[in-house]
Amino acid sequence: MDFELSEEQRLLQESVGRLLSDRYGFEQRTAYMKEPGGFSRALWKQYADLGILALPFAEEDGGIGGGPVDIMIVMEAMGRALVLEPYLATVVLAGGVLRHAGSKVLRAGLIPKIADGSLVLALAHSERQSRYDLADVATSAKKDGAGYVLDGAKGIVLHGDSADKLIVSARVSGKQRERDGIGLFLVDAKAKGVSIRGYQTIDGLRAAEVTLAGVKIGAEDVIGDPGKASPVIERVVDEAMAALSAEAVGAMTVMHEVTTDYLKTRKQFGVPIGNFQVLQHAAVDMLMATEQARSMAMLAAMMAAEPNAVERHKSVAAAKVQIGRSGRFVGKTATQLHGGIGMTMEYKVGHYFKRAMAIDVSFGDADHHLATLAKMGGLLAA
Amino acid sequence: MDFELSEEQRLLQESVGRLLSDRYGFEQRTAYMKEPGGFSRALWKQYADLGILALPFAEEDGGIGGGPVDIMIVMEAMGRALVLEPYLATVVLAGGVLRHAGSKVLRAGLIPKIADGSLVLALAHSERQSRYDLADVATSAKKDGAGYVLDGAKGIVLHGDSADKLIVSARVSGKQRERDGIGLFLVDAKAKGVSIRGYQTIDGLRAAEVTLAGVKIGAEDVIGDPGKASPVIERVVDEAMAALSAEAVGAMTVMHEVTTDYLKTRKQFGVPIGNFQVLQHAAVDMLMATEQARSMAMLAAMMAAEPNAVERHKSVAAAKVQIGRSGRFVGKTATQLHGGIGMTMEYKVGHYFKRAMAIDVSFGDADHHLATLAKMGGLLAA
Amino acid sequence: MDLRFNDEETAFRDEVRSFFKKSLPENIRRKMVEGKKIGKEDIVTWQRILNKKGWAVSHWATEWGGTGWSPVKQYIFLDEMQQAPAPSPLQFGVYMVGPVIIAFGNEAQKKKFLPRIANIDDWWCQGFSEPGSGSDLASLKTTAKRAGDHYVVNGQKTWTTLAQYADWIFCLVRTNPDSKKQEGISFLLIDMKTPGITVRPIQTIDGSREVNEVFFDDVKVPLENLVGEENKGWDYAKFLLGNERFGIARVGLSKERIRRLKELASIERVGDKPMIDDERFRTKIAAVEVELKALEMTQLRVVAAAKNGNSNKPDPASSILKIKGSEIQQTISELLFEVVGPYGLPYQPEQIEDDRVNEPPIGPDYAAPLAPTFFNWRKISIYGGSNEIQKNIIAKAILGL
Amino acid sequence: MDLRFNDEETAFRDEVRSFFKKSLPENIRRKMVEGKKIGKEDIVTWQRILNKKGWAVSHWATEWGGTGWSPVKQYIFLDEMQQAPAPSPLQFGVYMVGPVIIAFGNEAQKKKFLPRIANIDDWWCQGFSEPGSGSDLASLKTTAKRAGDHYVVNGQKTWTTLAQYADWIFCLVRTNPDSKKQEGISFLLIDMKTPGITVRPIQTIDGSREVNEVFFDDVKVPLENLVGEENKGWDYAKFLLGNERFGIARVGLSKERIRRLKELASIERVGDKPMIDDERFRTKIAAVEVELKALEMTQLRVVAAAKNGNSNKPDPASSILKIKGSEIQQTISELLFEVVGPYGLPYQPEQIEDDRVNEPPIGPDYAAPLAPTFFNWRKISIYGGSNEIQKNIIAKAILGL
Repeated sequence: MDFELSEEQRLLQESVGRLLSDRYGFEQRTAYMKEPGGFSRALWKQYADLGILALPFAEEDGGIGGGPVDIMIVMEAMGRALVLEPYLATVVLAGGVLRHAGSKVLRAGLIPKIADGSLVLALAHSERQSRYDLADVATSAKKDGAGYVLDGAKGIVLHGDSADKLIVSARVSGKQRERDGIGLFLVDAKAKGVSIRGYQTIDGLRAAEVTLAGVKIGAEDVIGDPGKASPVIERVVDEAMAALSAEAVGAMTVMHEVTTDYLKTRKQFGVPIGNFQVLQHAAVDMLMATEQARSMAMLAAMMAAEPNAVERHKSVAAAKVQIGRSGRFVGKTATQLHGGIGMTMEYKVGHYFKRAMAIDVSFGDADHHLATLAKMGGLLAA
Repeated sequence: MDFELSEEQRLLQESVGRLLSDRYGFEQRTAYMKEPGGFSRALWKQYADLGILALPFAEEDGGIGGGPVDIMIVMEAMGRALVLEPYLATVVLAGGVLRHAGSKVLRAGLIPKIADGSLVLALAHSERQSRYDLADVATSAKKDGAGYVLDGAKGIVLHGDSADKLIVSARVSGKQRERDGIGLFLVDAKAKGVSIRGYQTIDGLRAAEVTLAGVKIGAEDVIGDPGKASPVIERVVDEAMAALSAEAVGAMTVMHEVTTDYLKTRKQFGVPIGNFQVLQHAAVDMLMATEQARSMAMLAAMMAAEPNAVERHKSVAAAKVQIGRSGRFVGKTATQLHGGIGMTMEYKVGHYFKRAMAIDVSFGDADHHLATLAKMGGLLAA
Repeated sequence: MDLRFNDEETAFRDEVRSFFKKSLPENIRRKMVEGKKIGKEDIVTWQRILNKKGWAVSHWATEWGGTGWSPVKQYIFLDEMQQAPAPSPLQFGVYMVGPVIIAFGNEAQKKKFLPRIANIDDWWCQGFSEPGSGSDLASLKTTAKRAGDHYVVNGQKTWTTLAQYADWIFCLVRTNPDSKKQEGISFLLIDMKTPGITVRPIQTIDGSREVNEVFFDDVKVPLENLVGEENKGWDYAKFLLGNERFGIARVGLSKERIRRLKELASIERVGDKPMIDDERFRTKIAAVEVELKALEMTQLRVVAAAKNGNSNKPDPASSILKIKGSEIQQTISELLFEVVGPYGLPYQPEQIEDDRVNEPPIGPDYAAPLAPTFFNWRKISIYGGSNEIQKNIIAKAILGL
Repeated sequence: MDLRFNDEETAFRDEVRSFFKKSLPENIRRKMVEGKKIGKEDIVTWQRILNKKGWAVSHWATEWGGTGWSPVKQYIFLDEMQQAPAPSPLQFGVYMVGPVIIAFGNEAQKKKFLPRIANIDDWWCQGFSEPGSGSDLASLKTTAKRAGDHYVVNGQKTWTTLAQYADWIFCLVRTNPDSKKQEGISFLLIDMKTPGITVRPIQTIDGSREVNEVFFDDVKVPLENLVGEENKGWDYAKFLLGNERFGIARVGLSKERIRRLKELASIERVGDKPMIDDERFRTKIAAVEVELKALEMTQLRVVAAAKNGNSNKPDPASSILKIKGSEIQQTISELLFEVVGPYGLPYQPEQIEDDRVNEPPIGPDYAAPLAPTFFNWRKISIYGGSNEIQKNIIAKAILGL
């Protein structure tokens, strides 16, 4: 058992941390939000230079061969900085699909471009009605010669409006909520029949609604075995939840730090408000919630690569429960302890709160995963 | 709308309050607990003299014709004093069955004896397996000439070991958890085939397990229409829950008062511990929980006599939810704020906590009733 | 004791309810139900309808347009208005400065301001909070110095709700810097058109622009705009803040929001069934319904006590109204956010600001306001004395700690 | 970073687990599982089995019988012992006074006491708390005055766990009444057979008699029974209280209790199905499992930090172990009470005290200890510094507030 980071990991942590602390001040972030796509292309290039866009990919595919702990390190730093760039969408989600199911040709064609920052990808999986059910896919893929024709609509596609290519899930067989029968397809964002409506999300990031009307897919753009994509999607989403858990921990850490500082400096009734015992205990409660979340983000990182899918999902779901609950609690308490100032756009703590809430409702909120976990019999064998 | 008590009710409140404050000191109560049956027969006689044993019965049956608000007044006072006597068992539960379903003959025979304190009754309804399901009755009543023969077992019969007579529910037809087919029967505690095993409950009161083996019932001791008792049982249990809600409010009020006093007198670090803001806020939280409970006990009292059974049950169930949650919270917090002393048998607050817990698990705990309420569509029409 | 309304009260409730049903403009009602932005125009329109009926300032002294209703009727009126759901008449005029002027203003002030408040001819805002004085209101620093027939006001107010529309602001200002902090404060009425006043909007995290900073730079205010006596403003402010007893729990509003919640949960589907049929979610709704019912009963106890004239000693029940009311409102707003799940994510301010936009909404057409309202309503446990401050007050005033 | 045990650690866990399986007497294991009373005899029997194996004082310095295990192994050992479930070796000897004697005692004391502590030849109890000194331990009043070759001790201790069995008590006593309150305190070892000592049991609300008052009336204690230096006792007490890092969260015990909870919930039926199939109840169990898993990971972080020798600076993770651990244990005890529903009501102390009583239990045979344990375990958030005190400490030491 070992909680220490390796030398490489420490270097990674330092270099990402340094870049983001230099380049992600509050005003800088506000400016990035106004750029096309709602993020900084310049920073994206710097991520490429730092190697973090290549991080989880195999060396033979042009990657660095990092693991979930490396992703955890990056995502926690991104959570601290409240990063806008499509790292989760491109590297973790779409990249995860390529890693686990992409053909050698596809990997060779796409991963070097991800790595050098020239390709932004998005995973278009969830739909208006699917909520948190990964098997709920109504978009259809009909066989068409060697390829397929896609029809349907995808919702809340993270960074779908800046992606060059989309990885789209669609049903080749079976009923709408059946686990079997789902395929994954690489779709050019500019392909005929694809229409994309981008929008900002409550946390200042971007997403899109994607409509697919008779979109033709060549055989070379079919990812993996059509009809057998569910295990891939589940695995990638577990990896994404592990990554989001780390991001949330970064966000909570900042909320806790900022709030503790505020308690030390803000004066009321002639003393720093941190003198008031009730506020002290609230800050301690925030600390405990953050540390419990940190512990579970570590568990999620460790278990993201677990071969047993049931054990993997249980651990990640448990982490998501903790992250969701801690994130809400820390966000609400940070806001409450700041009073009015915490509710303003001009002050950073509210933005972290919004991100924490957005993370909770991404890929299933705490109650959803708690119910899943309960249905699976909980964590401990009876 | 009027929250004021009538002149009679104020007098009732005063006289019961005075009697109990004179006669229910901590040591006195401990002594009563050691008497046969675990309560004071002398006080029981005084309740008779005060008229409260006759309170809810119709004047023509030898009662006083009081309503649920009068019962609320008595029960709240009993909750404050942590009374041991079988008031709920005799007057509210068994008495309720007689009021709603007893024949004129039965009422004439029993109610005057309840009123004068010479008869203790108990309702033997729930069974080992029934938990909180009022329709779960396995005890059987087989037709036997003009009467019936009862076989089965009843559990946690409140004050079943000091009752002169039991009102026993048994199934004349239908399956174990069917609402139809339940009858109610008056059984002498000394009748052949009845065995009673009494015991103390965690709150210092008494209950019993009752076994019925071929117990013969004459036609005159059949209560109401055999097979149609469920509405009666449900109504009586709703009345009992309303009464228990008031008792719980009395207990919570004392816990809150005692704790607030303790905060003012107990010194640590050279100051009364009530100077510490965290403990102040905990005391305020106790106050809020108690007042919310008080409000709901009032609602339950008002709705206990509501003719619409659905509306009646919804309101009483909602009250039981609030009572259960508030009672647990107030009890736990009172104990925590007292520290070690609150956990000792020699100090009163722990006894109130135990009673509050016992009330929660009587006739269904907070979560049980919350689920019921949710199933019934909640309180507000959509 | 009978906690039900008597026949007269029931008849009154029916009258009020049917008036709201008939007279509340449908577009305003719809915006309220949907949680969209209620603009200045909506409030003015509605308050004038009320005022025409004689109900805009129902709780005022009858000589200034009040109705003389009993506390129970006042409660019913507010509860039904919130359930309609209708916007409140402008709080800052009708419930705040109006009663202060009635109680402490001079005859000229009454005649000048009260009819205009009732008819919302003037839009009022409140100048109490300052950047340095959050929970510690009495530490305010804005000064008013006498200079001939006027005061010269300098300083800054903040969290000034809807100051962007305001014709007038009522302010607490420091008129005697040398006395103890509560004692040198006066209550001034200031015309927002006076030179030297600058309003800067503050955007809140939900994206809305309700609150503002208001800067005073050598603002000349005629002496006649002083309410009551100089240096007695703190008493008037306490009077004002103490008037909130009936409305503050917002039980009627929460009832209406729960109905909306149930409606949306019947539309939204989880898998093959409506969300309302999900046991977990249904139980969460029931839990808040129980809390709300308890609060409603508590509120009625307070109202009944007022009816019986026991309103002077602090009532343990009244103290919990604000805290519990805010917790319940926040819980409901969280459940409303939860109903739409991931479709709470799209940020669509245009769908909230104006419901006649050309673009269709993203996701369900009811989703746009839900997450922003959740964030916005965090304010409810902060403003008007945070819940922490409320508990301090209860601990001291009620428990004697 | 790899949070799993490495091969050596896994092998060690298997060894420990199989030893417990083989060597823990079945009647003791059964009483632990069933939540029945573990008597003096049980603890003595078990600790001697451990001592024979060389594991009773595994964390002590090797020269006094310690094992030299790494912090990870120490953690595994404790975790497996709690999960077995086996009783702990007597806390007051093995984890409290033993390490104090090793660190601060003289050679004679070490030789005299340590082997007997390891083999539980002496039963120790702790004399810290006094009636007037709850959270404010340093305000203790029991005095020890020098008189020739001995101290004369007068005063009263309270909450003294299992003093009824004790051969020895270690006490904090005031040896210098004139200095600041932390500075005049000494650490004395007192033979319970000394004339002038009276033990009075305190019954707790669950009906058990674990704790006692201990009165000292002119009790003569030889000077040689002073540990370390006179008036330095507060430092030794802080050392003692700071030693609790590994065991305090009781993660292993909570795991074992959750297994028991699931077992009972599979037996108990609600209507026609086992309680464990009830979605609400199952979800409550899952919720505490998540909290416990998080705490276990947090605990492992603390252990790993100790392994890396970073144990001197306060670790934010370590500070939460006691608070979260107590909350989780209390939640589980509440769920265990809930499993039996109304059959938590019968009070059957004889079924808890001795499981070979003649009378059959009332209701399910597993019910008797559940409600009493719920009440008894309220102590966990009170003793050893209440959770409120813990938060004060964290606010100050970790957050700098």
